[in-house]
Amino acid sequence: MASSTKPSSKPSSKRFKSSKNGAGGSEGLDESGVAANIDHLHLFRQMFLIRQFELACGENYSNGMIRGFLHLYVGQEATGVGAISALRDDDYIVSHYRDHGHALARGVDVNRSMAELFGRATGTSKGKGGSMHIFDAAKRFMGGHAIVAGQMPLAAGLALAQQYEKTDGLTICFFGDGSTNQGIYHETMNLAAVWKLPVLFFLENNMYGMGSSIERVRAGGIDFYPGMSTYEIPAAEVDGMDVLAVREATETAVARIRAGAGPQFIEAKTFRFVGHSLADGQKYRGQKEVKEWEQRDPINTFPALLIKKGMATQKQIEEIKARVDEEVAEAVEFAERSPEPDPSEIDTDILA
Amino acid sequence: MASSTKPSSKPSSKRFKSSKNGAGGSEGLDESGVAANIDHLHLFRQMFLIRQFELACGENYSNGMIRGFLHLYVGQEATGVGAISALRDDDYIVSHYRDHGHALARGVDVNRSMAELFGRATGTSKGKGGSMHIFDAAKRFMGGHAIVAGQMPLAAGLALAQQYEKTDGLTICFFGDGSTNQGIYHETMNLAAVWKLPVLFFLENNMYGMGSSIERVRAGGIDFYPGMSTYEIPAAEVDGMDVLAVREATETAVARIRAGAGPQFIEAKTFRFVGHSLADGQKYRGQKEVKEWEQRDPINTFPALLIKKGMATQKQIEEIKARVDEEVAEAVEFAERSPEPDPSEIDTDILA
Amino acid sequence: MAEIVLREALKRGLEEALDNDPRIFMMGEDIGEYGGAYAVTDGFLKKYGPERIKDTPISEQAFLGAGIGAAAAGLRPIVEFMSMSFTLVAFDQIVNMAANIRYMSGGQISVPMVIRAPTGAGVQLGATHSQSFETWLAEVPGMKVVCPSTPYDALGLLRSAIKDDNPVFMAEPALLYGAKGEVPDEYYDIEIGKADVTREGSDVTLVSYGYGMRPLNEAADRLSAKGVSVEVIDLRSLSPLDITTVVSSVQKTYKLVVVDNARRTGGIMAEVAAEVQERASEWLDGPIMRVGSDDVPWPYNRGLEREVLTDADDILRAVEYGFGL
Amino acid sequence: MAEIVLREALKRGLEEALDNDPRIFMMGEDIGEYGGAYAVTDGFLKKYGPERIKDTPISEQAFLGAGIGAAAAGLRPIVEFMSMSFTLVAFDQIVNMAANIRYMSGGQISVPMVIRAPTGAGVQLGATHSQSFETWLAEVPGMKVVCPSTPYDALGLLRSAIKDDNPVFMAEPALLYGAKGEVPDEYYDIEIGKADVTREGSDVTLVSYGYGMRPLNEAADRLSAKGVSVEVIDLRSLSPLDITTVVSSVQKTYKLVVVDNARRTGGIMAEVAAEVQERASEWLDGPIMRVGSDDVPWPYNRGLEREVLTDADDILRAVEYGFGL
Ligand SMILES: Cc1ncc(C[n+]2csc(CCOP(=O)(O)OP(=O)(O)O)c2C)c(N)n1
Ligand SMILES: Cc1ncc(C[n+]2csc(CCOP(=O)(O)OP(=O)(O)O)c2C)c(N)n1
Ligand SMILES: [Mg+2]
Ligand SMILES: [Mg+2]
Repeated sequence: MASSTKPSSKPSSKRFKSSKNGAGGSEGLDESGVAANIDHLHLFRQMFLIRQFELACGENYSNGMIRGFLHLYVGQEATGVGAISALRDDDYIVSHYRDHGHALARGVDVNRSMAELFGRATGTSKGKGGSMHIFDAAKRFMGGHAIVAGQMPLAAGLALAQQYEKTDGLTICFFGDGSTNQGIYHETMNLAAVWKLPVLFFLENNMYGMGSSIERVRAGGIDFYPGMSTYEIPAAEVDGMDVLAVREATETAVARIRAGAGPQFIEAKTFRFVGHSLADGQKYRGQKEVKEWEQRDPINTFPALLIKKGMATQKQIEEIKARVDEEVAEAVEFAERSPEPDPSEIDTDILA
Repeated sequence: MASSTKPSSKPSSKRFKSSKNGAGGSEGLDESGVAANIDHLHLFRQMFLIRQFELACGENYSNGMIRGFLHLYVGQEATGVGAISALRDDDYIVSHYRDHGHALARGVDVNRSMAELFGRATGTSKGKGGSMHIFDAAKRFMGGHAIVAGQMPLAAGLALAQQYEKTDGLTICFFGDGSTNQGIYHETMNLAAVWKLPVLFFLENNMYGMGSSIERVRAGGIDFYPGMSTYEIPAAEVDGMDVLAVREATETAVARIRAGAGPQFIEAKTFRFVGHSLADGQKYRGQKEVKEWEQRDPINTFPALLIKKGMATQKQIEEIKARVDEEVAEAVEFAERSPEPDPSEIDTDILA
Repeated sequence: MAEIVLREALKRGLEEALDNDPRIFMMGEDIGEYGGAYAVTDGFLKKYGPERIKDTPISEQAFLGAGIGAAAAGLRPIVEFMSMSFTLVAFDQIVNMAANIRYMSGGQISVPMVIRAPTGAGVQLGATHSQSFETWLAEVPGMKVVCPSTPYDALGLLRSAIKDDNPVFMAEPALLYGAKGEVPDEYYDIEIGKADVTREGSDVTLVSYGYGMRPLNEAADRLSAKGVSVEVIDLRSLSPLDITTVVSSVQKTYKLVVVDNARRTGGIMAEVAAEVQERASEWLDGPIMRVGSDDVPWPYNRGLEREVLTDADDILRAVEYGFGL
Repeated sequence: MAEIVLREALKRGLEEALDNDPRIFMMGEDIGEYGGAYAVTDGFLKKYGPERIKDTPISEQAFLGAGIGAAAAGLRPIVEFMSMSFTLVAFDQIVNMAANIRYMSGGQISVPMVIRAPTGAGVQLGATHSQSFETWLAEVPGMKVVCPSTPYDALGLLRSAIKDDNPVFMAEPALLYGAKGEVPDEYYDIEIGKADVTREGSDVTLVSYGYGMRPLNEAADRLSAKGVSVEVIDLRSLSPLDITTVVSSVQKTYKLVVVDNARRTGGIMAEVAAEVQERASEWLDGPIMRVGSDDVPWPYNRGLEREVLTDADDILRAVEYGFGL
């Protein structure tokens, strides 16, 4: 595990205040000091890594190196990075098909992630899984799942094991607004609540499920967290464009879960700046809406704030960017250079 | 359709007050008059018919005439009778495997219902469906469905057709507390709400799903109606042992639906005095609880109240009981006398 | 007679139906504003309005089930799944409800509904998105299952499916939406339950359906070039299954190879092989050879997926191994 | 060596497992307080406590899926469905998740889980409650499927299933829970993927599994009485499928009848027939005869259901029609 991408192994003892008023989490920066500084730059670094990784994916999809369905995390970086930064190494992470961001935030190897998208033997799933199925069991990154909401009971089950074995580990489960319309979502909520499982349900509400805006497919408006009272699951809303707010909300939920309070729910309001997948012409929404959200792009607002607050210098930011660009270029090269899986791989990994 | 079992074809213009304080619906009787009187006796008649029908089923299960799974409605009569009495003939009714009560309350032929349970050619489904699958399409009684909550989207679809064809008809869907733990329940709630379908979701909360008390399998306690706010579906609770209260609650919901308000939800608190099915030893609950609920048996409390209020005489009640007993005995005889389906029936009714 | 792609043929069939019968409406995920995952319904929302082109939540159980209810009430819904793979989450509704309700009600309820779904592997979507569950659905009494391999068949089968008073599942090979073919301007339809002998021959019979016809036709071409006279049958309908046509062909060629784009084990071609050998064992010159994709979860990698997929070489190998042709 | 019923054999296997491995726990509807729909887990809650005997909500998708997660984390869950028919609502989790996850993760994740469900028709439960979906599950790569016909096999297969590091589906014929048979006191287990030749003979081979063995054994007895020497094979394992044993038998008897308690069309016996004729066509004296229940939804009426079900007469008719025996 490259230390540069390693999430802090313990939840930080520092407390960030939630920053309710717009992007940037200014309140979160009221404390300072070296540790906090490093932490912030690390968060920026991860967000920027994800952004550049995703852009590189887009390019390599266009040129045919990556195929199948490709769902980019562009715009949602603050959410995954903020949330995962509040976890321990022994916590499980479960994601859906829009999983690159979560994998990279966890510290899954950048080269091997890119290689998986290229379908190469060096990929995390040896090229058998593809973009929607990144796994790294050693890092407790449990996939990458392509059936909407199908990953939810997996997360409940991982949490069940953590409870059964009397650890204070937990499982975080990422899912989108659209997936709440799958029955299995509700079954899992109830099961987790009845059994008080140590699971953090993390909704990334990016306002659309493919081409469907929430209002067109859901009764009850765009806020999901109030409905959690039905399951007696404590629920919080957070600004998903504010990495520090997300981190703080996650820390709070995580602390509750470790203390035995059972499942918690966080709804981050966020946005994908790009189409659902690379096949999406976005006919269903106007560019105005996209532009508005782009104003709050964490890749820009967060470093701007750090600089303004004196927590980072422009030079530091530029250095990080340069290093990340290299890293991503290297990952693409690594993937390109990597061998295709041997045909004998077809028959392996089916049965244990 | 025998007029004696015919539900009133229009919702009554009389308004019954909900009777919150115990069984019997005393407040509902504050108005009187001949019409009201006949109505009350008819409701009693239907409840008593169901009770006696179910007891006869039990006997005929023990002696092997009825087989498969048999789920009795004993104790829940006030719920189905009260609700269905508030519907029109052109409204659809959808039920689950505990369907005898709903069928009889609708006026489905008693003889043919019993014959179906006996598996005879004269049965509502020619003996192919059995206890869990009573259908009478002419009466818009759309089954009888044996997969828990599997009937819910059927109801939504019937309502969709009613909406599509711009009628003011509606569909009532009965289901149990346990079925709320099936994902399809939630999918259907949301779909109905988004599309504002004219469907009345009618929960018969009898406190148990098979051997599982609500508290053991559901987060959020024994009340389901509050959670409907998630779907923005108006929801009411009603005493399911009080036939008049159920009728009134249903009338209110029905009026709203016909006025175009979209789906409504009613939760009736009720109880089955018997096991889940005839195979159930009821190890999971004490007889004390059963005895308590039996104190409120609508078959006893409702006629007692009618007599007390001068709305009926003991003699009238006895006459109804005697006639019902005859009718049920006749139904059993009819079923016994009816021929078994011809083996050629195996291959019919598969494709249209 | 114009050459159009399969997607256009479906579009034409759907529009014609929507134009002519007000009871017909469509439901599915992103069929409206988005225009359909495979663009089959592009423009429909504007043309027919939201009452008849219903975008659904991602709730396959509920909207498929609502289709059953609407059909039971006399409407004629056409329900689209975004992928055959997603039918699994609604399998209970399809099998236990759509297909069983008529029997359970003693014939009182009909479900005149068309269910459509893109099927099959080949575009690197991985294990969960590449499956061909039409082979399972074809085993379910109470419903019909069709699968076209050409624009002509797509339109003809769709027309019959829409007219049918039963639930009809139309599996649409995802890789063929862009496939071209001639489609007459005049009305025609294709009877469900009739296989199509697309090439007559006397040495060997090759049978497949849907996307499997691609490698099969290539194999047939290569065999013909070698002087082998090939009879080719496109099943078109998986249920009812037209075994009679296959048996008749075998009585002429004495040799049969069944080919599936789906996995080799189980599925519809096991049924064809089992049934034909039972009905025509005395006519068979050697075994019925079965060719299908490898019995593995679908891999993402392009090379691996191609290797897993049935291709013309596989078919030729089987013909050679089985019959020395 | 005691005679016990199949339910007791399962109970013994489960208790032994719960006693010996703390990672093993059970989940299912009403397996605890109620004692199990078929009383297999009666008394378990008291003995092992609610941590290990988990009564679930009626949420098959969620608890089956939670089993996958727990298994992925290193536990060894045993998940009970109340009926094979209810697996349909969780089919996506079984097929797309339990069976596929190992492949999709490039071998990183294992799912050592046993899924149990009572299967089959015969007790007048009607169309939705009488199905045999083990035949579909047997086609899914990434999982194993077994089905016992005797208490001995039930215990032996269950032991192997519990030891296995893969998802193993154990279909338990509902009609056989009360069936008696000898079970040794000493430990034994039965390798998954090996068929059992339960009777040796030279004239004809009869193959079935699970409840199908009942009519098959009756037919075999009646054939023997007529002087026909019958070889009987109980598949026991539907996936992996032991075709080799069937082929070897056919190389001795030259005649094969495959029998299924499930519907005739599709299913595992189509696979057996297709595969055997392909591997052993030159050994076959006539067609492989396939006997199964009628291809209709299951009717409730007792007489109709019995008529639909495969019985010994059906098998004898097939033997006579196919081979004049
Ligand atoms: C059961 C199922 N139905 C449909 C799909 C196709 N599909 C893939 S992603 C998606 C939209 C999901 O939206 P959301 O949950 O909001 O996540 P987001 O893509 O916005 O991150 C759909 C409909 C699927 N994968 N699985
Ligand atoms: C999907 C599914 N799972 C399990 C069952 C078995 N089952 C039949 S009824 C029942 C209990 C349902 O309880 P509830 O919804 O409260 O209705 P009630 O029986 O109390 O009227 C169960 C578990 C089933 N029929 N379908
Ligand atoms: Mg979304
Ligand atoms: Mg209940």
